[in-house]
Amino acid sequence: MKKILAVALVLCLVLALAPMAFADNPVVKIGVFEPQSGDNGAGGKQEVLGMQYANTLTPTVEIDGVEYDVELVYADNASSNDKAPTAAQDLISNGVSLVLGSYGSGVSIAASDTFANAGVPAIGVTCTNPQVTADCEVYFRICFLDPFQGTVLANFAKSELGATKAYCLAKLGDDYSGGLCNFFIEAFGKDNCVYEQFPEGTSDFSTYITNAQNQGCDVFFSPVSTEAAAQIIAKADTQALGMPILAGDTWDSNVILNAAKGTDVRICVTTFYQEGADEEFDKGIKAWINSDATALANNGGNDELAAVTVMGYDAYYVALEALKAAGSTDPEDVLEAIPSLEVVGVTGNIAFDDIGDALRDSAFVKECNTETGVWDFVTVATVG
Amino acid sequence: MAKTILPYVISGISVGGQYALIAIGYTMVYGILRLINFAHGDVFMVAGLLMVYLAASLPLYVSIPLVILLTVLLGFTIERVAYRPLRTAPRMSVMISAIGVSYLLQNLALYITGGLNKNYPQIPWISDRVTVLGMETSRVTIITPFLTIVLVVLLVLLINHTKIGMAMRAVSLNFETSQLMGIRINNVISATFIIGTFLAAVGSMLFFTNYPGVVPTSGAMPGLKAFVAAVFGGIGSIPGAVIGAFIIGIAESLIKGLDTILIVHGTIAEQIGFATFSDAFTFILLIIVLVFKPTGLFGEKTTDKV
Amino acid sequence: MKKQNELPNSKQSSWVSFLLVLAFLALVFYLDQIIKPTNKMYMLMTVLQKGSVYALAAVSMNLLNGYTGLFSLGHAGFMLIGAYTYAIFTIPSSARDTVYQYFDAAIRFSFPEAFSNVMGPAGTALGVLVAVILAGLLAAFFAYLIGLPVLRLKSDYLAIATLGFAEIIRAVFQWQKLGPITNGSNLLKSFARTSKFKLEVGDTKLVLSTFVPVLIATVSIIIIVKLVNSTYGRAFKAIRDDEVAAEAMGINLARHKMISFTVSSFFAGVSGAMMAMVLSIAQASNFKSAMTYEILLMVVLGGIGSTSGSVIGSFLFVAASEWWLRGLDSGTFLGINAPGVFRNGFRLVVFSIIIMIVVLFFRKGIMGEREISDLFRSRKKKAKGAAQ
Amino acid sequence: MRKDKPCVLKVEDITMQFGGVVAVNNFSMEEYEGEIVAIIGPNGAGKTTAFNVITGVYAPTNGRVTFNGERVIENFPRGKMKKAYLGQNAGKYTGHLEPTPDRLTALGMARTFQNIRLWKSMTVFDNVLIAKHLKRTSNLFSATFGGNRAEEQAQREEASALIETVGLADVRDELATSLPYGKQRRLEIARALATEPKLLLLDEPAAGMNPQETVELTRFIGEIRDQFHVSILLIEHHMDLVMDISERIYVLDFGSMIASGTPAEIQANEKVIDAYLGVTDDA
Repeated sequence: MKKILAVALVLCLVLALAPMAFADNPVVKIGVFEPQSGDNGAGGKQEVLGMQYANTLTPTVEIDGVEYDVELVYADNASSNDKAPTAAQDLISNGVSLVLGSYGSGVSIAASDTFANAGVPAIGVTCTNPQVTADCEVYFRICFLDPFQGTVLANFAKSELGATKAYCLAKLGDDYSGGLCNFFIEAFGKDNCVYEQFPEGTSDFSTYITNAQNQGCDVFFSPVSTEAAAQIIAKADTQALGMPILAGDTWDSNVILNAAKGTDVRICVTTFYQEGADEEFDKGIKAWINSDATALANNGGNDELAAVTVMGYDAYYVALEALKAAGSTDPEDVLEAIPSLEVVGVTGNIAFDDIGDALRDSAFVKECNTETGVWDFVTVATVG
Repeated sequence: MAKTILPYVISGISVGGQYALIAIGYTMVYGILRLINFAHGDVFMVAGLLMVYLAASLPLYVSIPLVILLTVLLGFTIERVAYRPLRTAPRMSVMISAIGVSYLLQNLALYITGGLNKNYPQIPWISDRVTVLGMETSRVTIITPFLTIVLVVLLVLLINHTKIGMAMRAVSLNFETSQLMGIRINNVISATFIIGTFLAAVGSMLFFTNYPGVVPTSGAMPGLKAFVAAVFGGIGSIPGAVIGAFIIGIAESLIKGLDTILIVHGTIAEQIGFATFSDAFTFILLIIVLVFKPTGLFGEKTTDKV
Repeated sequence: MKKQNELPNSKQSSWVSFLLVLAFLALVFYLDQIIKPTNKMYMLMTVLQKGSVYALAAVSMNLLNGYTGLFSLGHAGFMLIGAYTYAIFTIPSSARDTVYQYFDAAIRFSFPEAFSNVMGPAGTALGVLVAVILAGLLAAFFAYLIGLPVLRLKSDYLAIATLGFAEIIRAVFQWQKLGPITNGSNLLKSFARTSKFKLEVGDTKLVLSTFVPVLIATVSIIIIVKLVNSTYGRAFKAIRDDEVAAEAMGINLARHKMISFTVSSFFAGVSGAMMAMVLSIAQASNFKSAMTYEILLMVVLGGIGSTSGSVIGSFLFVAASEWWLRGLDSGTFLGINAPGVFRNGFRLVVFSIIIMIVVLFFRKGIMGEREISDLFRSRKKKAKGAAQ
Repeated sequence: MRKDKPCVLKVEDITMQFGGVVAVNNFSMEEYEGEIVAIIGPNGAGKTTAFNVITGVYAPTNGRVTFNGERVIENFPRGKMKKAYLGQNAGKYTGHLEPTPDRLTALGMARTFQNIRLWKSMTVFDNVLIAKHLKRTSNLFSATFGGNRAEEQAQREEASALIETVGLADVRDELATSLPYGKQRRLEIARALATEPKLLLLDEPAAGMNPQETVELTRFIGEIRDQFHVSILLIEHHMDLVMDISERIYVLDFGSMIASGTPAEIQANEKVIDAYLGVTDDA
């Protein structure tokens, strides 16, 4: 009896191959390689929102005279570098023409080889670590890079915040926070920085706050995941941190606003987009988020726009342009078409350099308004 | 010197108190079943999630007792479903079952939360900011160790002066003999799980009020550390577990701050990166204890009969 | 009577199994050529690649937990050592500075590069092999050091101590101060990886992406099987069944436990190296205790004490979690469309429930303590009985 | 007594103290080649503890064991025991030798257990074959890669022969634990013999046997001694068996030796009779 049951169980598994779907228009598939769970799950979901919104606005694309339905195919890389290659392979096996993503640099680096091996182009949306595109011919990205962002932040800390000693906190094994801290330290001056890393699964950040206070730092730089961020903000509040917190693009999120609301912590971030830059776009996407319960939940329960959502929106149109320029759904043709693209997006003009990185030279700096729980625009920062 | 170190010690005592409440569950279950209940840390996490969801729709004075009740029910059910059928199986099987339950709870939490960080509700008064000895901290940090000690004293009274407590002591001394003496083993084990999970539920409230974010893996590390605390203090011994937990909590906090402490006092010039080892240190401590005093600080020595 | 004394692997049956293995390898080689990464069936190749990594990991864990009865949970730590050793020694010098972007790389030696400078393309393969073996040796060496204090501990204490050591190893490898060697906690990439494994014969390029990991796993598992069936393997089983009796019959416990522990760790190291070459990255944060638990569950699924069980268990585990059950996460499964239920994470829930069912009701797993060859044997016996 | 033969086992002043309890007190004995010697005594007299000391399971608190003319075990009260020691001959021994049981087995001691300890997942044949592991000359690599086929083959044949000799050939491929009690005892003895011992130590070989089985066992033990040229030291409760086959007997009570001698002498010894009837001398 047990044997039969066991065999039946195995059969069930074998039969579970997903059936094929058929549609009227020919379909072109765009892979969405984003974390839906894990440390960066919240950010990944927000980034996907932008693509989904763009997809509702422009559900079809004309390629070589034929109208194609655009289908977004999702794979959850679970914010984990060892799950990423298989998630990427899943997209490739699904026959996507190109891939968008990911939020978080580690997973993109981890999957870059899989994409390269299959010759499927990938466009990074907000993965800012230089290693994503270095040494990989199929990876492009539309965001700025960490050396740039780190320098912007360091300059901001020095000139605007008047900081002389910085406390930098990264998560062990996280390429995004580790990388950004390194570039920040390089720009700020190694001798004036205290650099510490916390192991995964840490929830007690009170000691790190104490460390920053004890070492007499005057800025707290912690470009970590939003999960850790919420904990850090809570502790910074109860322990009266007494210095501004500075972070990168990941912190441009509702999670931070929710955590910071009603506290007396000063938070500044660099990001890709400032709400209000394109009123019409803002209105449209907010209406869409509010009309869709899942979207609202994925955006953290309100319609405050995250820059990554806008980046996701732009990435979708870059993908459509690439398909149009390629005149085919074959990944190989798309790959050839991408380097020469020039797209005007909501976040600015998008074009690629030789390595495949975006030609961007400015970042927005925002500060959290802890009374109203929204971002206030501070400045547009450039390096030069 | 004192002023630099004090914040670390206070934070460590608070963390230790939370570990202690989890560690008791480990040590009691191990004392009776000789089982490392790997799922205990995850029960602790589930208690946190329950609070998140219940407090969203119910007032705190309803949700707090309800969370405790549901958590206890969960602990009771886990024992019934996953451990009781394996009572006669080899110890390894039961341990694997425990790992399986832990895997299941984490994945269930992942499914329900969608893998997102859940903000723990603010419990008024205890999460307020207070100033102690010139140091800013939250009230829960100060309360935790005291509450822990009160609960432990109550527990020790329960074990020493009630019938069920006596039965527990008997079972942990000798499983088979107590069975022969007419003690209802299953009731005793259920009671153990109920007490263990009750304390874990209380612990989770203190913990998550202090560190207000719940993710599916929130319970894993505290759970493991609490277990180490139980081993450190001598598994099976409740005072041992509590003292072990405080030692580990303080040591962990000091390790995280060691770079800073040494730099402030001029012993070293630049960061060494001790914080990297804040988790690993717990295990170093564990291995030292296991190798040199396998029965822990307060454990009793047993010899295998040939 | 005389016949029964013969070695269990009679010549004939060992030839049959040899040919079967050869046929399997040939099939994998053939599939490697015809299934391209953009093919829908390429998931099969992914499963074969990852599956062979986990199969070796599970079999080596089974050697320790199943055959020797030492409940160790340190596997991820030894795999980590293997993965890093392999990665560090196969990064080509041109890519070193990109990979070690925040550090000044201390080790600038790459086996494939060094050998190919001398021997040409064949040197690359030899270099990879040497790096894999070195990965195993280093893992075994660390296992030896750890084993000295730890192996004296009994059952669950051993489990928790080895678990602790794995966490310590992970922390050490992430330590910023070791950055010039380990790249700190950042990932290692650009080293020799399966996606680049190709053989050029004249004008045709033969793909070896799946073949190489499958080959390494097959050879390693055969070696483990041989060990298990040898006099040492029997001694391990004796220790598992009754330590006191084993010691009284002249089996040196410390020595044999150490042999089992280091050999198991050697192959854990090899599987770690394979993990690196399959995933094309190596990073300490991936080798958490959760990985050990997963491997343990594969062993349990297949049946503790059965090598073929571990292999089947790991392939089923990988195929189910990476491929067959993916529909559970993305809305449609078995033709049922229910995005509300089949959303992210459901796959893992179903999966863990299956595992709990196995743990509770099919405690012996798929194979119990039997091997595939036993199944054939018992069938033969039955057939014989029927004929009479 | 066969004093003309060389001494196989010499136990001198063994004291085994657990905490404050002296389980074996100043026990000495000798055994000569080819002898069958028995240790008897009421329950809790310290027989099995003495056995465990001789076979290396416990390190004695004080005393020395010489095996085949070689000093193999020696200890004196050290550390915490230094103060707590309650036994005699405190200053007599100064050496410290604490071999693990497998070392002693390798030297030629083999034992059985009071509560049978066979390897339960294995067949009768495997149980005997594994005991041959000790006699291997192959190392890990040659054993794994088949460099020891000749040796492996030889060991298999020896194991088979041994099984036949002890009369278990018909259950050769059965699981060890599926055998009836008497046969499990035999198998344990066969397993011990597979290590090719000079001294065979049997811990209550007749425990739980019916009179019929006991008679068979008595004969069997005698046969073994002659056929395998071993000396035998046994602990036993069955007086019939002990009186039948042992050449000399040592009697333990409350950890101390109260008598020794031939079966006839022991049967006539009043102290022994008292001990067995539960009368204490100074009551």
